[in-house]
Amino acid sequence: MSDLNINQKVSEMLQRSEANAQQDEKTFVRPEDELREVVAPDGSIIKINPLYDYYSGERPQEDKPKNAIVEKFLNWARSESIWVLGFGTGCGSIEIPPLVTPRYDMFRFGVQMRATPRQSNAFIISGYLSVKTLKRVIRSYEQMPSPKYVIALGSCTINGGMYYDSYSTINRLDKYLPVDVYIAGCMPRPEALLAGFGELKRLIKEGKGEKANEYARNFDEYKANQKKIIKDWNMPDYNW
Amino acid sequence: MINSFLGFKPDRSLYPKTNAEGKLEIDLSSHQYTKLWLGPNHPGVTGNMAMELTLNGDEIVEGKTHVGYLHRGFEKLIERRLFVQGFPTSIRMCVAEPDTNEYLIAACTEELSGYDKQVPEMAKWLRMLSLEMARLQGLLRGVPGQAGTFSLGIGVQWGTYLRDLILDRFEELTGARVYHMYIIPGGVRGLLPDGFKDRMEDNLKEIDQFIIKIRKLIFNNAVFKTRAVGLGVITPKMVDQYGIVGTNARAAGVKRDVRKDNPYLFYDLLDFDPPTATEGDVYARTWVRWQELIQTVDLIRQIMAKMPEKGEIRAQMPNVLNWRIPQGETYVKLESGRGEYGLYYVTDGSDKPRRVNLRGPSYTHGIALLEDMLVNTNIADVHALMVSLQVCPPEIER
Amino acid sequence: MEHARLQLVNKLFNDRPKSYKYNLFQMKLLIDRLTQHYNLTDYKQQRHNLAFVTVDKQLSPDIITHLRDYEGFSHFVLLSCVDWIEDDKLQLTYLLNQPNHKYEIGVRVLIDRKNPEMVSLHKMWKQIWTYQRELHEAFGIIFPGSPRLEENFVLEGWTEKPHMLRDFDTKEYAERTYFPRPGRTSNDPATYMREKLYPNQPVTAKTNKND
Amino acid sequence: MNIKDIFTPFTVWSSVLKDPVTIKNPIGREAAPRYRGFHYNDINACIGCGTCEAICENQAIDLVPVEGIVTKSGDSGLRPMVDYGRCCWCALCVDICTTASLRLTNAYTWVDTDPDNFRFIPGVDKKDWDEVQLGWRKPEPNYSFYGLHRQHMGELHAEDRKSSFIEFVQGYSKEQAQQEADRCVSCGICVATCPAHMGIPEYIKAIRNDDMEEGMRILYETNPLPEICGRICTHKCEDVCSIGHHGDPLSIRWLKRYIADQIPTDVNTYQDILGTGNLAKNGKKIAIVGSGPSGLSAAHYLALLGYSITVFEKLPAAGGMMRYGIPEYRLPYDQIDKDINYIASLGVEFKYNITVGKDITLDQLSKDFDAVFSGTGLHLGRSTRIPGSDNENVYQSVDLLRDIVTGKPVPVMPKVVVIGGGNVAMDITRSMARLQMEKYGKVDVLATSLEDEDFMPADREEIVEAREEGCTIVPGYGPQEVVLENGKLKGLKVWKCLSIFDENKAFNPKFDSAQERIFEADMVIESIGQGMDLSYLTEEIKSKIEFNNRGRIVVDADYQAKGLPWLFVGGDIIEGPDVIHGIANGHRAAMGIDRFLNG
Amino acid sequence: MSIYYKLGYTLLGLLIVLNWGMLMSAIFRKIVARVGGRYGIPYYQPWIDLIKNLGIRTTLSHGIMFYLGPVFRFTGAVGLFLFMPVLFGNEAWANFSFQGDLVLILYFQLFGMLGMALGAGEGGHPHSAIGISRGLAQHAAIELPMTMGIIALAIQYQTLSISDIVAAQQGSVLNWSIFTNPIAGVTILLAALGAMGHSPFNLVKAPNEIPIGPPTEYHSTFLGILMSSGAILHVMEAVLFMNLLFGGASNWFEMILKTFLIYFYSVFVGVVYPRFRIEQSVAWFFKIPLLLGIIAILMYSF
Repeated sequence: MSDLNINQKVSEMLQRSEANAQQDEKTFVRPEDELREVVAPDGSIIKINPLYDYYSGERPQEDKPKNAIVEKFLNWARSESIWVLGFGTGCGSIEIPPLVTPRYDMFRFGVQMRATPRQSNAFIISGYLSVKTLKRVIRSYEQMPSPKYVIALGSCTINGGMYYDSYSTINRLDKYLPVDVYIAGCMPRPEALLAGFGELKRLIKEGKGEKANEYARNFDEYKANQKKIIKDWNMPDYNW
Repeated sequence: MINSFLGFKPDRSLYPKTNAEGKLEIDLSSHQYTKLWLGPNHPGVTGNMAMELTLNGDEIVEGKTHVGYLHRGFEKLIERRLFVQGFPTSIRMCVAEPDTNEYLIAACTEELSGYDKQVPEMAKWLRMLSLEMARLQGLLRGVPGQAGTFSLGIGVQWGTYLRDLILDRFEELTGARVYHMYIIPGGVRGLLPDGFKDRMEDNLKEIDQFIIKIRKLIFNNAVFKTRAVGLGVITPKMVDQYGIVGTNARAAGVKRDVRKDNPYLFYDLLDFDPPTATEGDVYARTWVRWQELIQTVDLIRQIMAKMPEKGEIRAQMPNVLNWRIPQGETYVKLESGRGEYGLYYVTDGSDKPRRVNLRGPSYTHGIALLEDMLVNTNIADVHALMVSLQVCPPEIER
Repeated sequence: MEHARLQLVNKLFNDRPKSYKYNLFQMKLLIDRLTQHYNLTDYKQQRHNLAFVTVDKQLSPDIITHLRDYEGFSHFVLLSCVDWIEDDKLQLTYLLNQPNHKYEIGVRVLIDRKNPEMVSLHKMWKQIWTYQRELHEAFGIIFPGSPRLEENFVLEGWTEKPHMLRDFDTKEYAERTYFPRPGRTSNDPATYMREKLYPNQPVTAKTNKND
Repeated sequence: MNIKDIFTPFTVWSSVLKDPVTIKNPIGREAAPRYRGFHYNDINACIGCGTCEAICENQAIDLVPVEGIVTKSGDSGLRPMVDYGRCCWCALCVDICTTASLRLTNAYTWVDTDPDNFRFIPGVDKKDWDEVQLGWRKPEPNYSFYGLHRQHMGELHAEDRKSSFIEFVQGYSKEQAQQEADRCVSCGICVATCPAHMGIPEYIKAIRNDDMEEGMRILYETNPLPEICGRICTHKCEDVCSIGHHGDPLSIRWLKRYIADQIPTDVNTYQDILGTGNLAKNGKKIAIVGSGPSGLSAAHYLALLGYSITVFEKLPAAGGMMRYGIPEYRLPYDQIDKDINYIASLGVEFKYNITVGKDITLDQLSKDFDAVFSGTGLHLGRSTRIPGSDNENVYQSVDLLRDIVTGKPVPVMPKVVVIGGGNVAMDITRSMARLQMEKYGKVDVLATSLEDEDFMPADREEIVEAREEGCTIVPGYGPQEVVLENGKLKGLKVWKCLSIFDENKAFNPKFDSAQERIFEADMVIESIGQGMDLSYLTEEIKSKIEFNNRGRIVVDADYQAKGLPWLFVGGDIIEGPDVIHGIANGHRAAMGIDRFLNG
Repeated sequence: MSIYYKLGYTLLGLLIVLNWGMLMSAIFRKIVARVGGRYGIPYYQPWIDLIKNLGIRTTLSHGIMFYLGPVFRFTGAVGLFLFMPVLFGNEAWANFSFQGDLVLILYFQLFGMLGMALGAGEGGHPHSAIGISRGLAQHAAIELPMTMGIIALAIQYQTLSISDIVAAQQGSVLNWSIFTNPIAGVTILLAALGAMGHSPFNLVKAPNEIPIGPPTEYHSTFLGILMSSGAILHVMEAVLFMNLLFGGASNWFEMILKTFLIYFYSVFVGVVYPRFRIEQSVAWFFKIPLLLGIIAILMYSF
């Protein structure tokens, strides 16, 4: 590769990064996420922009239910098979182990834990969310396939809870993610959580579990709110 | 094992070189290394913590822990709250054993305001009971949980069930399942309900059986031994170098227990001897914790036998809304299930604390020690190590 | 039963003073030895097994090394910082534990709040760099040479002043950033009652207009 | 690895045949009896004091007005609204609740889709758990967040105090005052109840901070007679004190006295503390008729505003009823002088022994001065008008009390009966007891009132102390006749009183003539209330102003008489009778005068 | 029998096997739950999960191999079924078994794993990559002793046809290979522990370490396919061991009973042991089963 080409590439890269910087001044990029060139084993040079190469660049689309009867049947199946993402975001997650163990045994009700967001339908936000976790929560949530549901536990998700004046935790979850069901308590007992799953099942069966579409519809608004508080937004807008 | 069996020496030629400063030179673009993030969204990591691992094959060449996902700024928030308001806030610093935080806040404020001599006897016994119950429920999760990290789930199922029974007792005694908010500055918030001791005794009998079952299941298990023996060794020399406390130190043969060394409450009235081991590996730590489980059951029995039937539960304190504490500073510690757990408390004469700093055992176990222990272990053992050190992330970042 | 309990309690109060006196005696000896070499101020015996001293910033590494190597304070407990904003000082507290005699000493070092810098002790104990990293983030203290000092510890993308300083107002920041749920108003009983019961009366008293 | 390690673990399979330990129906399972679940508030018992709001570390509680609950004395009309987006269920609000109305039930299941629903007023908004009785309640008295018991104030023993007119209540020491002040929860229920709206929580806070000068400044914002008020105020604030619902109410009066007592008797110190050293004059002149609490209060605040004040007093010293109606053992004269001297030091001119209407007319005052404030008080005794009450040995308490002060000879007889159950009746009862002690060496005074003991208008401690001093108090009897024998007073015939008010709430006592008693007496003192003397008002003035159906002058909110803009009226003749109403009237009238003159 | 009948029977058999596989997994999850003292999922849960997964709206792909991975796996499972005689002595249920099908079956066992490897690699998730590399390593370690054992049986019966091996075991229980050739039987059974994917040899999917291994990125319909192929695979592997060691089955009831018991055996072990690390499990397979396999071959070679 001639020097000219390299110079050209470098100037292109510079332009791209400047364009990014102009888009959002607050954005700062970690060293490993910066534009870089990698030498492949065969000697060719591969240009990598980690933030845009590794992810989908599409906006989320609304998935409208199509056939009413089929959808009703599927909703029944969805309500009876809720797979919960095993992401303990806050202290409420201490009440998850009792649920999957003999005393409360939520498997009876078709609720199971799942380790990866790709296979999960329900996200339990177990209490307070620090901004640092919120960033990961957004990514996990966006990776979950639609239809997906969010269960918010405790006071912290409703209005900040006892951390209302903390510089680190958000106050209102519904500003950043669409929430299906709130369960009161600090933290809610496992029984209340099971009641929350019951309510979620009812909502899904009635066809009201369409918050994923709401997220897609109001995508710009949610994104604006998220970006307002996540100061180092070093991830792409679309995480699908 | 395969290497030792086939007589191979591990091939270190691919390993990164250390430079003059003692740091590893890792060039990620050299295709030799993989960056792997374990957590925060990871079902195996206790709490909500991330480990940034650089891998060479299955082996870790560099590990960094990242905390702060559960950061709520307690120490800042408590500076804004009255002394009595600080206690519901502070107990959420560690969800695994919240009672320890309650006791520390109460003990610090009492000591600095000079009310520590006036705490009634009954309240002290009840404080001890709730602290030991908290240790018991922690161990009921922790001991089988260690096998759970190697995917032996049955013990976890039983243990969590029994922990739930203890939580039921907590609920009767304190009015809440997890965040009990029971030990209040000056005393405690309630007497034992009627028939509590009988129900507790029933639960303890079940736990006795569980202890035997768990020995057969875990400690006499060939595969568990294969995995745990020799993993994550802490030598006695490391104990002071890293500030290792609690069961982790005791499993390495260094007998340190705040209950014995600096007795608080009525611990010097109880008959017990903290268990120790010498190997210092994951197996030894689990073994020590299992023996501690036996001991805690015994301690609860002793406390229930020795405590008075009734009595005053709270000293007459100043009006909580107007309570001011003169300027001073103190450090109060106790032995939690994870080790020495202390609170550095500074007051400035106003009705709010000036500075509160929690020193949880995880602070050293979870960062400095864990990061150094991760090197040269297999990724499959990462979170077994983490659990065996009993790392509780919320207590690191608070 | 009751009798046995009383016996136990008596035993407690008879036995305890022994260890109290032992600890106090040992601590007194220690302080005597230390004062021969160093200039200690503000000595305070907080408890029979806990004392605090203030030492000069320049001498503090020496004293801590001395305590570790010659006095057996081998267990490092805690490094903390207190913001005395009124005096324009930051107080660093190094808390050390002597495992044999089972007592603790807190070494206070006052540093300038405007220019907070302190010698890094990360070579003395392996966990100290964590404390120093946290204090750098929380109070903005610089420990030259401490590993990974500039890395994020608990916060990410933090652009405000260090969050544990007294003049950082967390409530104001939270309200500005995280918008609490609107629609809440509260009333002060005293003012509300006065407005309700005596709607026509002036609320506040007037004093001399010339003041 | 040994063979045992391979086979022992299989023992766990023994549990496969056991029944699962799972709870069959976990949803809605009942929690422990003491569980801290959702809030319930007994809104009838709640007084809206807001201590729950004060202690909540999460700011989860708001005090909001509730439809159907009226603000009244001792009840703010506000009720706590809980935000479950904030609550952490610590139940500190329950533990501190002064009325024990707030509690947590053991219900715990609340699932909702709308986050705004989690804000509710317990006890008002209907919830499923309202009927649940179990749950966390305010613990028993030996566990309390504030001191339940009042600091006992040192006082002379009954035997000692009944033999002299020395002040028998000794005042708080610093420790006592601070401990008493520590009990205050700063709710502010007392503030609106106090007629003068004194900043009670603030000055109690000053005591806690041991900042007497600040306390003094707070006192003088609304009350220029703290020494007097600190001794003899009827303390309506203490009646409504929120912590009085469970425990003794705070001794607000004694705390006020404590502050005033700490400042030396020196007008210069007062002026330094209050910053009233050199007041600028605005050149306007105000006349004040009567130097009772309302007159003094008006004089003080007007003086602060720069007016030149002249006070006309018909008696030889200032103070009105405070000096001439209240016995010395309750209110020593030097303490009255302390307050009055300070007011005088602000440039207020006192003209004694001048009776308005006789020595100078009101019209004259209206011409000489820019405005006139009249607080002439109730100085006429009221008679029962029962047969025989015109006997020479039947006296009026007001007259007797005044005579005791002015040093006139007071008739003291071995057996005395007092008619009346108010504070004045107690004053004369106890004064007579002291005079009897002086003269005869023993006490034989009997006081009788229409009301039952529980409804006697006198302060509780007055009755108790009177009994301690040897007086007999017989409540519940109505006087029917003064028994005369040969024109000489023999006793008082009374009938049992069945009811005092009729269906229309009008004063119309009913008696049971069967239960008749005769109290032997050489002397009967009537103390059933006082009347006002408005003779100083000329007919012309009377025709301009209005009177209401109780014969009182109609005034507006500024205490300006309707029809005569220059005349302001206050004190007992408008509201009361008590000292704190007088002070409040005077203060407000002063503000009114200022508004009237300066727009 | 015409090819159309044959196809019909095959489809029917596939349906039976699929449903039996799902029911069996539900039963075993309930049994494991019982050991832990709880009730566990309802029996119909796997079907609902399957329907739910097919009803997921989002399907996003990471590339062509990401699509093909589950398809390969399903092909592997169906291939196992196609060339395996399910019931002995019944032409309709013998499927397309032929002389030498034993070799094909061994190939199809690997086929699914390779498909997953390709798909998971395309998925790009590091957990998938680590999981699949572990899976391949372990699979190689399992395959070796298992092949040894199977070759020992082939030598014993002098055939590479499963039907022939089953036929040779008829008559009496004592004719079953497990009794006639215990060393090869034990070898295969020990290797079967690994093949069935339970503890202590399930590091591939370890949810505690690399959640959840190769299928991390798979969701919706892909996951549905993986689930159903897993159900078929589980049954068919049990059928293979049944045919090789336990005399096959002559009717559906016998087949269900035997596969249940064979599967139970792996669960029985799996519940009480934690899992090995990958190099430990490889070493274990190279130690005991491999030695036994070599012995078994040597015994019949001479």
